[in-house]
Amino acid sequence: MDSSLVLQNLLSPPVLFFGLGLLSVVLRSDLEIPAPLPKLFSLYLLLAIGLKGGMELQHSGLDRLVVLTITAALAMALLVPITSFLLLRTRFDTYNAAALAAAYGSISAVTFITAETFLGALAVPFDGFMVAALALMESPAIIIGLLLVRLTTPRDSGPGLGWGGLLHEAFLNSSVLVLVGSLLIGVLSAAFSPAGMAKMEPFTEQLFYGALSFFLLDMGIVAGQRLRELRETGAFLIAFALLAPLVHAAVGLAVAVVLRLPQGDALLFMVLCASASYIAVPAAMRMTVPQANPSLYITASLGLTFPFNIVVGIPLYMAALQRFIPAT
Amino acid sequence: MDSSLVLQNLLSPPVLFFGLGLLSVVLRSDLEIPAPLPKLFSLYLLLAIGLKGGMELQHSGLDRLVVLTITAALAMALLVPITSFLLLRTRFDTYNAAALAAAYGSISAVTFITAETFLGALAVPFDGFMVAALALMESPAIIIGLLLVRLTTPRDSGPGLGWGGLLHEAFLNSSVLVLVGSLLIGVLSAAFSPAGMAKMEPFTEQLFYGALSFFLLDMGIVAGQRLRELRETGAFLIAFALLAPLVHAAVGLAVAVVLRLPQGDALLFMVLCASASYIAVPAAMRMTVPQANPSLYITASLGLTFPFNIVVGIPLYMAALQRFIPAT
Amino acid sequence: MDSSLVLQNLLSPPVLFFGLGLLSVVLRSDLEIPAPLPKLFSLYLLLAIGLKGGMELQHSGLDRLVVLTITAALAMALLVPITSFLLLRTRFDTYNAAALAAAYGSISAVTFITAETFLGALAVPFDGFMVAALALMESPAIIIGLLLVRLTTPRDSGPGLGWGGLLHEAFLNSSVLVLVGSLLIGVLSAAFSPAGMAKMEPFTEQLFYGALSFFLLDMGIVAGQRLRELRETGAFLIAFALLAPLVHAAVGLAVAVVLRLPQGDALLFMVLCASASYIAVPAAMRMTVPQANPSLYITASLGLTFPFNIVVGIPLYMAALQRFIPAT
Amino acid sequence: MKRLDLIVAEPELERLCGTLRQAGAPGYTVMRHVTGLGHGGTVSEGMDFSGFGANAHVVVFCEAAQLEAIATAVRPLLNHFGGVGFVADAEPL
Amino acid sequence: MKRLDLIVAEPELERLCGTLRQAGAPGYTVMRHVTGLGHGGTVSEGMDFSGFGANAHVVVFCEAAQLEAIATAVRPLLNHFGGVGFVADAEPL
Amino acid sequence: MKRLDLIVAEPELERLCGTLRQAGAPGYTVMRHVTGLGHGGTVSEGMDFSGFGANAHVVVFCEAAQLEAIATAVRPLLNHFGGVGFVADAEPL
Ligand SMILES: Nc1ncnc2c1ncn2[C@@H]1O[C@H](COP(=O)(O)O)[C@@H](O)[C@H]1O
Ligand SMILES: Nc1ncnc2c1ncn2[C@@H]1O[C@H](COP(=O)(O)O)[C@@H](O)[C@H]1O
Ligand SMILES: Nc1ncnc2c1ncn2[C@@H]1O[C@H](COP(=O)(O)O)[C@@H](O)[C@H]1O
Ligand code: NA
Ligand code: NA
Ligand code: NA
Repeated sequence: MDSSLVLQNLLSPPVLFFGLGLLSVVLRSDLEIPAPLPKLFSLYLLLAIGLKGGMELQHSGLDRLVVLTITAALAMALLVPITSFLLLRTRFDTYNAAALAAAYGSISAVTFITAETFLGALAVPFDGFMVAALALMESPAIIIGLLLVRLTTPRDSGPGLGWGGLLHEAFLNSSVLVLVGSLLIGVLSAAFSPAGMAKMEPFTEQLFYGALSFFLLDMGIVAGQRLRELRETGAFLIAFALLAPLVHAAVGLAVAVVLRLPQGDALLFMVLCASASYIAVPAAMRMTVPQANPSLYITASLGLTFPFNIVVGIPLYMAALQRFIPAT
Repeated sequence: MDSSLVLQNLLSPPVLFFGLGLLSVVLRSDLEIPAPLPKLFSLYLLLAIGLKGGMELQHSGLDRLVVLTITAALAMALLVPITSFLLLRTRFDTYNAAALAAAYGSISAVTFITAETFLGALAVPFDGFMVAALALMESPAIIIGLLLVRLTTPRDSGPGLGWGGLLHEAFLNSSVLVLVGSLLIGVLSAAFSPAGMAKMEPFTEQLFYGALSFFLLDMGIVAGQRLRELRETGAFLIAFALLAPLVHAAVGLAVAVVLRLPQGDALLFMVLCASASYIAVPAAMRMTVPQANPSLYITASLGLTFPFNIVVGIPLYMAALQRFIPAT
Repeated sequence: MDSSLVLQNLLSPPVLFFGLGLLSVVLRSDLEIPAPLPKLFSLYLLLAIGLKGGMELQHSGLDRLVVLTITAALAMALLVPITSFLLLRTRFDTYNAAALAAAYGSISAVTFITAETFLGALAVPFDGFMVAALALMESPAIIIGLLLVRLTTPRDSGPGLGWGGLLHEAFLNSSVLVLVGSLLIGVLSAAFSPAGMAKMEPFTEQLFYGALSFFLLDMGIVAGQRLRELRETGAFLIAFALLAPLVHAAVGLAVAVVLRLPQGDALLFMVLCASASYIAVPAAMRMTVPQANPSLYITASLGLTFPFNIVVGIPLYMAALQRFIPAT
Repeated sequence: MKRLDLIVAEPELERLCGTLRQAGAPGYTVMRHVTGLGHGGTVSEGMDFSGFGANAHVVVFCEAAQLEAIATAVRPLLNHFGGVGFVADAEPL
Repeated sequence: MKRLDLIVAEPELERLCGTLRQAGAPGYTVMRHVTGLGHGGTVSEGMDFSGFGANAHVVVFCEAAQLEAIATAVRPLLNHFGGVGFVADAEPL
Repeated sequence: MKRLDLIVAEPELERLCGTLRQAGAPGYTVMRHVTGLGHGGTVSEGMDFSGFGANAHVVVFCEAAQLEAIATAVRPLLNHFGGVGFVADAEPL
């Protein structure tokens, strides 16, 4: 494996700021990025990748590769939660297994963004339609998660969400809406208001790296706080949180090879498969499966899988795919 | 009418983000830009247009046109609330008529800024002194509004604001202070610290378009929430909120033609006349005329007149003035 | 004295915005920069100077001058609080004297940053290692302050912080952690991820001046509110707050001449000596010496010494050092 | 009169307020961004960026006669989603 | 002792605090950015950027003997500008 | 049951919560960014950027029997660092 990729990733500003956040928790410093500043950065990042992706999508158009990739992304968004559920059900009750499965079937936009930044540093190109894949992979696992609960438990007659509420929660939660909305705005503006898109560029491009670093500082703090709760998590879930990304990335690599995705898109595809949601899914699960214990699914996805992908996973997946996919 | 202007405005990123905000309310998404982030953007926008206007004012100096335009702006800031009051008084009690009249006699800085951005996309120049006109048109209507109440109702002996408090509220509220302060700082710095002004430029220029888009996303959400309260508003007020901008813009156009304002300044002048305040005036009216119902004047100015101007009004006024004022 | 330096400083945007903040308090406007926005700007400023300092430190390396300067900085961080304590003890009880001494022995990062900006406008260069001096001078005075209390009062047996808690508070408070962390990230990234550092540049460089202006607007408001409490402060402390910076800057100048520091570094060294802390030290004193009256040490450092340095001190120190240190 | 203090997770807030309105509460006051400790463990603001949120503290002042209707409507929500409720006496000013 | 809960619109907060000080309140605690429902309809944080603001919740603990003076000073404000006030019993810790 | 209202400076919050947990409080709710007036003068949000902070308002609902242990643990903190505490009656919903 190319250990220089790992080192290069590890010593880039965003990952170092993530480490600073982790460190501040370990040292019990009072450093905090007070609410709602993290929300500002997360909204900004979604808006910026949406706009950029939309603009590139408008320029490249929809060809066969786009349609195939997006279909494969949706297939993975169904496959991953179902297989994960079958595995997790051996150790957890239905509620927790389904909530965890939903988290791993969905994606982490920040992991995706960090991978884009990593590709940028390596000067490896990638396509705008991958942002569409990101957007499309966020929601299905939420539906699958609740389907699994409904199919395997007696109908719960509490004041929970009905299917309408669930679909609403899955497809109209704020992160999906901002991402899809910005993507469409990017497509429309690039087509009809190129001057407007050009004036957006300093905002969406130049600030991006700094904003990501700032946000990862906060994510380091939040992930560090989660790591403290690791005792309650249990060895099985810790192993799952660190091995699932590897397995899912490997499946993603196989799909990417079959689809003949170029290197950049292949990395992003692997990262989508390997990452787990700690935003849209936990918020939806809290409401639809309140019987599940949030500290399990949040600690696993945010305290373990997210740092693993950011620090080690991304360069590892890159090193792996370089063996199978030639540079373009 | 030149429908391509409308389309070009409609498909620019700031207006599309405004639409996304409206849409998120219609779809009942949980998207919100949590406080105090909107305040950050609104402070930033005031500060940036103040600085830019001051810098340009310093370069152009005060000539006859400046003095005439500003005098005309002040005249409109007296004329509009008085005529509006006479009309509104036919349907509303004195308190509500006065509060509404004050809102329409004052201005909306964000509408002005969006019009500047629209001119920028068309590459039509405009002058820095228009920001001074903006600043000067904000406060007078507040005084007129209270004068109208005092002159037409028995003296109210509650714990309300005296004239001192009112003048303070009108001329020293935070949005006037930031705008006038930044304008003066722009004039002074451009004269004595040009290097300093140059270093401000990435902050005030390059971020501007993105910050405006972000803020309009929030304004879309807030306007959308207001639109939900439209039932309480009544048909008369809805008609007023949509027709008053057209009438006031037409008067503004006549004044601009008489003053021989160039196209850019003329559009901004029309927009100042056509827009209504939902910041300084409502805050002042809440304290000085608590008998008026805020949901009337805020819903009219923020839920109807503001979206109308942003989406349709600005390009419409431009199309109209192009018939009377030649491009320079 | 070169009065044009004072004027040039006074009419630069950051200082004018500071004045606007002061003015808004005098005029009793409702202008506020709501929490946590000031925290956003202060975190940003620390992060940006840390990164820039680290990058420059990596390029210049550690030579004899660096080591000497940093040693001298540490010596000043011990000397200033001890001599200040001896003087202040003549008028205040041990607790207040120690807390004040700690504040004046530590530094104000914003004063340092404003001085950097002032040098930038004069095109006078300065070295990245001065940020290391800044970071190292923040904490020692906190230790000295508590040592002075412990040595001169009977052991207090309340639920206060032990030495462990104190050292933690001194060296791991959030402003030290962000500054030192960013400095190290700057060093590491400049060495191993130059592409990453380049992509940080728009964030850390181009926004800097605007963010400083925005933050100084808030600092003007906060300092203005403190000035209102001046009555409780007493003439002695007012005199101390205005004369101590001059005396400490003079000592700093002598050291700079002995060390043969170039003009830019000499100014920054003087400013470090002359400035007083209103961030890390008051927070630490509140917890370790709760017997001291915060309104004394915060009003002195934030209401008097800080504005004095920002408005008059920095250009004054520059004019003074130009007599002793030739331009390079 | 009675004072009712309810503390729930922020994502459930909108539903709780709807329930209060339907149950005839004459008004309520909401403090968001509240943190705490309960049976469900510690709640912090760390997840605020995620839609998962912290807690919300809702205070309702109502007539003693209205309390039972409100309590009956609110209890199932607290049982299903977690959260706590407490009642005390109060008088209008 | 008595506990007094006052909820007013944010722009009136400064005036309310001044009134409390003049009426001899020994102290008070203020929570801003509070939302709610009352006779004046729903109050949200949506207008926060505008100076119009949301509500503020003010709590005063005072001796029973001080209550009447405070109530007399505060009532005209609530009547003129809107807002509500409630009283309950309390003891120092 | 009892309701305990504690108001302390934000930097002392973490220590207060630790004390409450050790003293056996079954839960608590924390409102930060609270301002006010007390013996120590006015507390505003102006110093929020500095780590000096504003106040925090902590509410504990507990059994009457638990109150004394909590009060005994909390009082030294209030005496040393400042801050106030008040007790009232309450019932679970
Ligand atoms: N019954 C109530 N219980 C709790 N809070 C209330 C109640 N009535 C009013 N409020 C609060 O007081 C504010 C002003 O009330 P009002 O003047 O009645 O609109 C409302 O926005 C609520 O936050
Ligand atoms: N009588 C009171 N009523 C309500 N809050 C109070 C009262 N006294 C003090 N406080 C709050 O407790 C904080 C600390 O009080 P103190 O230690 O007395 O300065 C104050 O800043 C107020 O927020
Ligand atoms: N005894 C208590 N006193 C005050 N607040 C409580 C108490 N128990 C729970 N809470 C609050 O209610 C929230 C939800 O409680 P729970 O559902 O028990 O986890 C907690 O996060 C606390 O903010
Ligand atoms: Na995944
Ligand atoms: Na107008
Ligand atoms: Na110093």
